[in-house]
Amino acid sequence: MAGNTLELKRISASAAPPPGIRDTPVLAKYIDTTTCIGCKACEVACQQWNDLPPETTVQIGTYQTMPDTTANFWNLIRFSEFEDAGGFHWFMRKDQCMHCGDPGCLKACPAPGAIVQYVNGIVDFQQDQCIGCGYCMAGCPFNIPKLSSKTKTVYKCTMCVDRVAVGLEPACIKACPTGCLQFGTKEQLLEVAAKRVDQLRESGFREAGVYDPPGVGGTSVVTVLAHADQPELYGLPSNPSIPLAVSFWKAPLKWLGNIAMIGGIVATAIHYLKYGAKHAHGKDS
Amino acid sequence: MASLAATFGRGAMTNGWTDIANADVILAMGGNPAENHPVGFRFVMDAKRNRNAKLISVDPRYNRTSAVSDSFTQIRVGTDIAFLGGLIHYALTQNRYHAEYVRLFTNATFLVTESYAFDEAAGLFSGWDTAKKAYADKSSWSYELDAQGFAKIDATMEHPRSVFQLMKKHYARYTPEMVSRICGCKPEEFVRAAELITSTFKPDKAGTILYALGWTHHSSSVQLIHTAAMLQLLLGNMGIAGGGLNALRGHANIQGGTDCGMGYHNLPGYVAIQKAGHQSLKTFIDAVTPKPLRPNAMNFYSNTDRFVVSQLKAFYGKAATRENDFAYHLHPKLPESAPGVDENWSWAYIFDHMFQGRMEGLISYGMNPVSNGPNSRKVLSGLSKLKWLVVAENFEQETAAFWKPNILELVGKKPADVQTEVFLLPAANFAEKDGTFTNSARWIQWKWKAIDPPGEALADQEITARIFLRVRELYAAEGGRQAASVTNLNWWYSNPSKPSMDEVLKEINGWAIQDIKDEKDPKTVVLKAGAQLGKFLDTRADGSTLCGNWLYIGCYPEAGNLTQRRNTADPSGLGAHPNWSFNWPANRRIMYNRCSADGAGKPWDASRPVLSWNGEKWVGDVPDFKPDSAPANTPAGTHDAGMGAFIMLPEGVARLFVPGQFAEGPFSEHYEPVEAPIPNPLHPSQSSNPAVKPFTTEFDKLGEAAEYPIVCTTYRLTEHFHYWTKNNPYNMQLQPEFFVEIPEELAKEKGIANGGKVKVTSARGSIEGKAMVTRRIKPMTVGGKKVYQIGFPIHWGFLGKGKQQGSLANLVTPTIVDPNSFAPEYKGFLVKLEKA
Amino acid sequence: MILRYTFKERIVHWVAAFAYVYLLLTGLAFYTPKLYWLAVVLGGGTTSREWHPWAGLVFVAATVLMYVMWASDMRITEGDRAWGRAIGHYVRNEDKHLPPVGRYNAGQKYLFWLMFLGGVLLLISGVAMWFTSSIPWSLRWLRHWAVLVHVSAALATIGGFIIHVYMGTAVVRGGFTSIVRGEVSEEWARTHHPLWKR
Amino acid sequence: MTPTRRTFLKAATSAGAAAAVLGFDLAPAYAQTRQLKIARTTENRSTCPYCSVSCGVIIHTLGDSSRNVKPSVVHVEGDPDHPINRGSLCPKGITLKQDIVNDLRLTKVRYRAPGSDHWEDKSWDWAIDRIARLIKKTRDEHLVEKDALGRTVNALTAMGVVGGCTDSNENNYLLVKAFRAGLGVVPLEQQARI
Repeated sequence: MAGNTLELKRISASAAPPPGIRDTPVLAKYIDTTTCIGCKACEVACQQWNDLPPETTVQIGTYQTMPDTTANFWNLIRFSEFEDAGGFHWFMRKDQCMHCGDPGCLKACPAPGAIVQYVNGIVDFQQDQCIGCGYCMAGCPFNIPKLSSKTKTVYKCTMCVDRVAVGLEPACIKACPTGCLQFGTKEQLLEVAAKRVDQLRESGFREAGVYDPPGVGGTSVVTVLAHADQPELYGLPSNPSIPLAVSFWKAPLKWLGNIAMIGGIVATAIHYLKYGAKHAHGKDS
Repeated sequence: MASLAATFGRGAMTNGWTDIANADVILAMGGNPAENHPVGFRFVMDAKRNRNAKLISVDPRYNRTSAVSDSFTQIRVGTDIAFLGGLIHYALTQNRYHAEYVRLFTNATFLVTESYAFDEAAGLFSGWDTAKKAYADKSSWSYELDAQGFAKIDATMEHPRSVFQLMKKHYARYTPEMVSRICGCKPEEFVRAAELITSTFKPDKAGTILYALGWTHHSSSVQLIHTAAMLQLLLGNMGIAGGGLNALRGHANIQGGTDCGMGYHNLPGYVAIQKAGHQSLKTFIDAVTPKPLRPNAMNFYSNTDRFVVSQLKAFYGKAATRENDFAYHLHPKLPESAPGVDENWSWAYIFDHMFQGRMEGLISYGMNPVSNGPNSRKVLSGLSKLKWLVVAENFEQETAAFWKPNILELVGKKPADVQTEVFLLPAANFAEKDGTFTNSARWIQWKWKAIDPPGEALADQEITARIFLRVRELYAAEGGRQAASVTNLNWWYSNPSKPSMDEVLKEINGWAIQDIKDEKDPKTVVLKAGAQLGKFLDTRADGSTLCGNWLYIGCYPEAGNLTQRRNTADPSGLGAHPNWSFNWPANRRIMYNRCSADGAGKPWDASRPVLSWNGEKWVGDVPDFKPDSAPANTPAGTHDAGMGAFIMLPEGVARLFVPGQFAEGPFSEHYEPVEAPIPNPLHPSQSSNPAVKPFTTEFDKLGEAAEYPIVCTTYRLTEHFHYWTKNNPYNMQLQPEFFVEIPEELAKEKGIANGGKVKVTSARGSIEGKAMVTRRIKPMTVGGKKVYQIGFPIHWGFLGKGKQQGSLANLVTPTIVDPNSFAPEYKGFLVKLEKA
Repeated sequence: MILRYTFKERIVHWVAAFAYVYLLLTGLAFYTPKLYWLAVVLGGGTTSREWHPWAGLVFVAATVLMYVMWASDMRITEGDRAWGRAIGHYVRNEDKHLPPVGRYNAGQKYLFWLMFLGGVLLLISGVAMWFTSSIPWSLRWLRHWAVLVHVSAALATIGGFIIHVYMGTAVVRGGFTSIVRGEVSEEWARTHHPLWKR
Repeated sequence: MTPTRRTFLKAATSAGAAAAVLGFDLAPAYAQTRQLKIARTTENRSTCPYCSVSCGVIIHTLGDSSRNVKPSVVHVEGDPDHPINRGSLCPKGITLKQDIVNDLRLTKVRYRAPGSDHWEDKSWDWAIDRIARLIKKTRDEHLVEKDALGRTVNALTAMGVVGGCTDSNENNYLLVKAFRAGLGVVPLEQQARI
């Protein structure tokens, strides 16, 4: 399988320049929500492969396993019922880390090496380096990273990097019974997606499209939606980007702060050299 | 399965999982394949993706299959015959049927006796005895025969008593408006669906039907499936790639279990069980060997004697000799309870007999009757009357633990009241033993043992063998009644208490005891003594061959154990994979494949050829036909197109009209479920199936619509398997609790909130759980009345991981069974709903 | 000698000071990877992250006490505003051109209020960051703003802190002793806070 | 055993910390991926025991079965060669490991005496002997030699045998052979009807 080279592209909180120079294709997951039956094989395939303990759940009146992903549950099918002029729909979408091209989590992370992005596009958390600060949870526009109350570190989909490295596809993709999930290079999968979108448009879904939001540098999850004009129906933000607060902090504010702090220290030094100390009028001070 | 066998000759999925990808139109009805067979559903999605196939979902609920369908029609539970009858009517009146196919391959051309009639007002066929309330005389449900005993035909199908004309007349009542009145869908919705479904009448279009327990769990299930079979025949969809009537079985080896005779009514290989009237081997063989009804019918079951004798040799070995009728006397016969009335020992009857105190013991291998039902309380009550119960299982389950106070209190008893001795034997699971499973598509596949069972658990075959051997020792030592049957059983295995599955499979396939000679040329030895049988006709009726199950012949020939084959090649590109495992019968992937070609042997659809005549023989899939029998040169369109395509039936063609095999008539008719919200709009005086005989115990109460106004159905979820995965933490996490799906409007009426607690009560019992309020089930108007449907899944009980709150779905289901298959009506009954 | 800071005041100040320094060092570690080694030196990233909020609570507690002790002294008066306008003199050490001040000059007061308000903002945003997981996704703007506010407030207090330390140690001789020993000389008081102890 | 990733990382991290104190960048332990948990397993081909699709599964066991080693199942995954599932599985098939390795699995023969409210553990020999005795007693007392019309049937209807929907064909066949052909039991049923 191409793209199994685990060379680093980005490292969180690292001053180092991008270490990877090899020309490796970006890998991606393909999710066709129009052929997903919401069977949840991917949910447990993920847990089973990653040896994640089961969560305690309750039936609250939905087929959805739980309201959100958790530190032990990285892959959730979101169910939603929707009715419009075209009839009744029951949407199911596999929700997990989108492996953004420009990952907000990585950008927000203050711990060197706690979040890395490989040249093949996989964004992976290194719990050994994670300090549990939760900045990634603020940086992620998809609400993916989840803090484990047990280890106080953050977890999410690894795209089964251990499998991918030896040429196996991620556990969720392999499990998928209907073939609505595929794995490959993003380039190939965008082609597959484009074809499927054409097919959907021909069969009446005029708003069919691919969800690959540019606001986060594109994602390594290529999602086909029958109603791409309304991604919210599937629980997807319509135009996600790294939160302004985070990007502002990480660039202008940080520079401003650096200048201010260093400037402050330098200014005091100059001040002292020029004006020296203030002395009391008496001799004892 | 009873229906498929009577219509086509064999009771199994006709095509196969991989073949579904070849379809142009897929009707999912009476099943929710996305939910229950998600991996098999892959091929539906492949068909959609790769050939733009259309998926049509017809169901009481908008379900997971509907979510990815191109068309969804909601119908009322138990009205499938009306819908399918409407489709037949639509196809016939709109000229959307494959006329030539119908002429060639079905009994549409056959003439029916003059005495046959159907009283439309009464809803009854000829032969009904009003006093006995039964079909006392089924003789009118037959063909008009000529002097040689062959059925008369009219190739033009215009004779008023031709099956074709009678069928047309019979279904003329099933107009879109009538369908709407019965099923609750709008007429235009029906017509839209009908147009799509019948679009495959063109020779180069293939349509398949996927159904499962949603059809078999009804009081008219056999007729219902027959109606679907008729539709597929009219559309020319049988025997072709991407066609067929695909029964999706519910368990890993339910097909194999049936094939191997685990049913009270037949022997391994589907030969009917010996009955009391068959006191000699000859009377038995005569009774179970059909006579051909057309000169061109192969009538393969004329070979039944070979299969029966070879099986007796397998059972009784050396004790079975030509002189003693191959030990025929050692085999039990099915008793008659009254003249002409066979005792019935099918599932629901077993528990009725048990409840009536007619049984002392039960051995259960991995079965959980308390949960499986129907009517859990009746089952519980029955079990409590047993002297002994043996359960071999992986996990402790409700049946083995039925005497525990929290379960027994369902029937108001205490452990001290129950004198049943219970043995719970730890059994190996699938991974801990080898052997073969037969899947829905009839693939017999070997699985390899991966690991030893935990603790002291033993493989089932070892449990079986050890029990049997100990009983035999006792009979050998102490004697006893009919001891000869026990002591003479052919238990030849190298390790008798732990029979090797390889040896047993060899026996199932069978071998030559002596040298087998060519039947035409007695000098040629075709099979040496000791050699494994290679084909059906290697068997002999003279005791020179031994074969446990003729249907599986070929799976273990001299070449070795073909069920272990793992060659993935697919030369035809149609998903046949001919060298992967072994596909009964005779490694055929698509049954009745002769129908994939026209009268001259040319495939109807050149792009999907299954079989074609090359001038000398049939090539392609393993022909379901005599391989060298030429198609007739008679012009296409006449009936006589060479040998009949359905070799298992005495007609040589498939049955649209079923001459006497079914209890309620030769054609199907819509009858309401036994518990129905409205009287039958077609004939209110005969609302439900006239052949159904309800049980009469105090646990078999039936509810009326006045008290129980809501229609209820039961089903499975994809997250669970039956009552097993409640022991798995992961699966319990996916679906933690019992819930009831309730239409939004009904919930509002009753003040029920999503996620709140509700109680469902039927005449048999009640069950509580969480409410799932949804728009996926909509209220409907049927017969002029507004009707609500609700439903719930079955998977929880008393034992397992997570919260097990005693929510046995079958506490409310009725013990009403189909009069042919004896399958219970789990899928349609009446309840009332309350906020709990 | 005149008592400028009671024992209690000094304790509170130094608790705040040590807490602040710890917060500053660990905070800087999370602020920029170039200073992440600070966290490592202080016991590792995880330890620093875990202790940082607790230290924050200590700092806030001390700040609150300071508020209780000093708020009345810190009221900004008309005189302070005049002092503020003339701050250039103060910078250039031309103190005699400045309006006379009481116990605290306007700079000190502004610093106090800066640290106090900064502390409040840091507390609020800090708590939000501490319990990010508990902020529902629908209120995710809280997560975002918390980060921004925390950094901005921290930077502001850092500015104040630099000036404070510089002034207290290098510029105003005797200031450091006063917060350590509590006492200042009369001359010192007269010079720097002529209206105090009048 | 080779050093685990965790110990390695610990070492790497402390080395990193030491290096950092000395002013070096924290380069070393970036991006350690989990060790492939099926790298040293034995693969056994089997068939999923649930529905009738018959997905091929690979059961991964760890442990080489040497004298002191009892292998255990560490993972179950779809068989990519199988023409039907091509490696995929449903949410039940994918959790098969929990069906095999489960603390609720029965490991001993349990017996409930008449009127009792609890299980007792018993030996196989005891249980088989007792069951055989009960079967013989039931058969000897209730074998129907002649039916209502006086014809020889030798049918045993006082006991039934149900099961087999997840048993091999071979065991199903043995059940029919032993109980029907041998003991004359007529009520043999399985899941097919229900």
